[in-house]
Amino acid sequence: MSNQEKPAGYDAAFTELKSILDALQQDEIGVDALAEKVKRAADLIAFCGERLRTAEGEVQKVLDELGEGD
Amino acid sequence: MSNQEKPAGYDAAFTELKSILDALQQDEIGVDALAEKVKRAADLIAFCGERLRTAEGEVQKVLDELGEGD
Amino acid sequence: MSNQEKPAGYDAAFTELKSILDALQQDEIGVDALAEKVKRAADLIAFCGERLRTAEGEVQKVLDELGEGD
Amino acid sequence: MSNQEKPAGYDAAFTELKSILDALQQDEIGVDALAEKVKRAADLIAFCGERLRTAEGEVQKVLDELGEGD
Amino acid sequence: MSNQEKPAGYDAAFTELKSILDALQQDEIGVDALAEKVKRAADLIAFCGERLRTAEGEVQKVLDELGEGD
Amino acid sequence: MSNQEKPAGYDAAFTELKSILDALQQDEIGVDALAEKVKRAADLIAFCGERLRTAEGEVQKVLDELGEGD
Amino acid sequence: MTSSSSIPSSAGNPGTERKVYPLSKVTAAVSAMLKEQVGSKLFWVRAEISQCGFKNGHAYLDLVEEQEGKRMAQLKGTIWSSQVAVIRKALGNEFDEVLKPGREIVFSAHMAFHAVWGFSLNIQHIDLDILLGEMERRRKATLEALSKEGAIGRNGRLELAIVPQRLILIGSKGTAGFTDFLAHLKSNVWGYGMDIGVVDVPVQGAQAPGALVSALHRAGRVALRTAVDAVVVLRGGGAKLDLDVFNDLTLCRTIAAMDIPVLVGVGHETDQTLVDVVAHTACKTPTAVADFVIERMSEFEGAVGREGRAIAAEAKSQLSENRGFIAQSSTFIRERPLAMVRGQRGLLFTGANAVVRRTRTLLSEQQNLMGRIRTAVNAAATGIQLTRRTALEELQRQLSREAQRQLRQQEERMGNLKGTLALLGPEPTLKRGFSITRKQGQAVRRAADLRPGDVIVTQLADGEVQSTVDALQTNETDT
Repeated sequence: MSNQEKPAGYDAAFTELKSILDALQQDEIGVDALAEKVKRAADLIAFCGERLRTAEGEVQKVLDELGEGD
Repeated sequence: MSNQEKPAGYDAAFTELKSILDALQQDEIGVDALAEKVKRAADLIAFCGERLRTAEGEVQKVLDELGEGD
Repeated sequence: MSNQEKPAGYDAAFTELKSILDALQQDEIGVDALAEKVKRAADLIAFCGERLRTAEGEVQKVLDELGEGD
Repeated sequence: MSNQEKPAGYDAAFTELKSILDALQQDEIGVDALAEKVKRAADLIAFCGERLRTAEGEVQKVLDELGEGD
Repeated sequence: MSNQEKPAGYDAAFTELKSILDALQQDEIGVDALAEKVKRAADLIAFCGERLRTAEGEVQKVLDELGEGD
Repeated sequence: MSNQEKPAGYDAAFTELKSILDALQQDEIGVDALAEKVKRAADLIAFCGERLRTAEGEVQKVLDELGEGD
Repeated sequence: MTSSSSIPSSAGNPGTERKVYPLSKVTAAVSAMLKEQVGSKLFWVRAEISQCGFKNGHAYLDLVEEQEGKRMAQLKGTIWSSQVAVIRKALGNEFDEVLKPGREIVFSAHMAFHAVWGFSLNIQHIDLDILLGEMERRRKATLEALSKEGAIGRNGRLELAIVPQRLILIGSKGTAGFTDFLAHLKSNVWGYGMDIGVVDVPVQGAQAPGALVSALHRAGRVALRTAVDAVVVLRGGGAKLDLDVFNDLTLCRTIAAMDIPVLVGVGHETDQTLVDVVAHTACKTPTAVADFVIERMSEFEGAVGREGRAIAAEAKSQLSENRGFIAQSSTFIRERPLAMVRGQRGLLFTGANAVVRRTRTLLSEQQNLMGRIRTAVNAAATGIQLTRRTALEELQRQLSREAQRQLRQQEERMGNLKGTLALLGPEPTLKRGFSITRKQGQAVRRAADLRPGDVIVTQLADGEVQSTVDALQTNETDT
């Protein structure tokens, strides 16, 4: 996996994030890579957050519309 | 089944809707697909609602008929 | 039985109406068929109502004539 | 027996009338046939009434002959 | 016995009347036959009544024809 | 490994440091080399400390940014 | 009487010398002869009266004797007025009936001859008893004969027409009985018409039986040509003597032999005549015969009426039953079909309502279901989002935690390493008093490596001391 690439989607991002975190928890990441990994994780979190917000917005919009249809 | 297609009918729509709901409730749907699925569900619900209204209209016709026949 | 055909007469229509009602009560009809069935029922009810009015009118006419003949 | 024919006589008319009334009583006549049957019954009643009047006239003739013109 | 024929005489007329009454009392005849029988009875009664009041002069005629010398 | 070279990174430095300390603890190093080794170790420690601080700073920055993004 | 007939025959005798007498001589001779031969002697004579007239109280009769219609003798008879009174007294009521044409009488008489009026019988008494006695005797004999012949009851066994309307009336026109009979029939209150043929015959006198028989035969012939219900033989009231006609054997035989019922009305009060015995029906008077006939007709009409009324009643009752049924049918047909239509309308209404209710229920269920699904989708979507957000936040926290932990751990390790290094370096040893001795910068590990005089630098904890080696001493064990 190319860490620097934009993730394919939330799920891919989340999976990557989880693997980063696992690696962190397993102490598999050295200090040299740490900052970079954390950065990547932060990017992924931001990406996921963004995606969540977008999805929420869309869902809310759909639900709002659906609600109006009553 | 192609999600984007107009459903064959209420029953087909209902079945699809139920499978979406199940998937949602089973957490089988990722965030990426969520909005789309919800949108589809909303469309299906709207479709079903429309169908129900049509049926209701027919019922009203029966009632009108009954009213006249008195 | 072809639902869309004009019923042969009151009795046929009433029988069909009853079978629709039975099917409705047996929960044998999906919503897709429901609208159609209800529409058919409405048509049948209208047809039967009309036939009853006609029959009543004719019977009344005959009875009026009979009354005169007494 | 052809319903539309003039009955052969009172007895034939009576029998036919009785069968129509029985059928009516047994609810064997549907709405479709009702007016026609009632018409036939009315005709038969009129016919029988007429025949009875004729017969009563004959009886009266007997009494008249006997000088009992009551 | 042919009902429509003029009765042969008082005896035949009376016998026929009696047989008509018997038939009526046996309830064996419908209204059609009843009317006919009663009509016949009226005719028979009329026949008797008329004949009883008719002086034919036939006997004297024959007497005259035969002459005294015979 | 060239002891005198600047270490490739924290992890390399840490490894060298560890090996120096191991060697020291195994009494494998003579007094003559000792000072040098100790010096090298001290240099490595300094390097690592520096690197840690840098990483810390970077991580904190990333996390701070992430925290703000919430 | 044979002597009187000899006069014309002798007078007509040819070849005799003609002597002519005046008529008076003849009458005088006849008168003298009669007087001499008969005188005033009374004779009993039987004769029939053919003519009877009264003049100045005297009765003048023409007397005849006939046999089988042939006149055998004829004489004048006179009853002088004085004798008329006597006879009238003797006969009483019968007088007028006896002295009339057709009557056979037995009387006592003188023979009388008058020059102008001629021969006559001067009647003194009329003896009815002789006639009646003879009559009775003959009647008995005849009855016996008839009885033997089986004539009695024969005609009576014939069946009389139920309506005896066609009659042959045998009687004497103009007699009271005849007229009464016809008048009675005609004036019947029912208005019955009769078909009567009349045969006019004398019903008294010697020729009466023959005439009656002949009339009956005629009636029989008529009956061959046309229907005849009965023959009526009539005789009005009259003298007992006249009844003898109706005891005539031939007449009775004829009546008995008739194929038509014979009704008789021979007026009499007590005794039956033999005609009454042999006839089908005997009535006392012609009027009674008329009553009999009319009554029979009226009875018949009454019977017809009873039949008719019974027929009418029976028919009425049956018709009334049928009328009732037709009325019921009419009521039924007025009510039932409309009730049926109303019933059907009710059923249709109920059915339609059921369709509506059921459909509404179904639709409402579906709508509720849709609502629930929408809520569930909403909840699930929201839940998913929340879960994801929570997870993400958790990850973020873990990331922060782990990163910092990592850094802290490294720092700690670094610190430890630093400590270890400090312990492992020479300084702690030097501080405890150990020192490092170097010669030309090289640490001296063995004493043997030194030579006295070597300049050595001794490193102490807090500095270095430069010295020169004075002496050496080695430890053997160390090698």
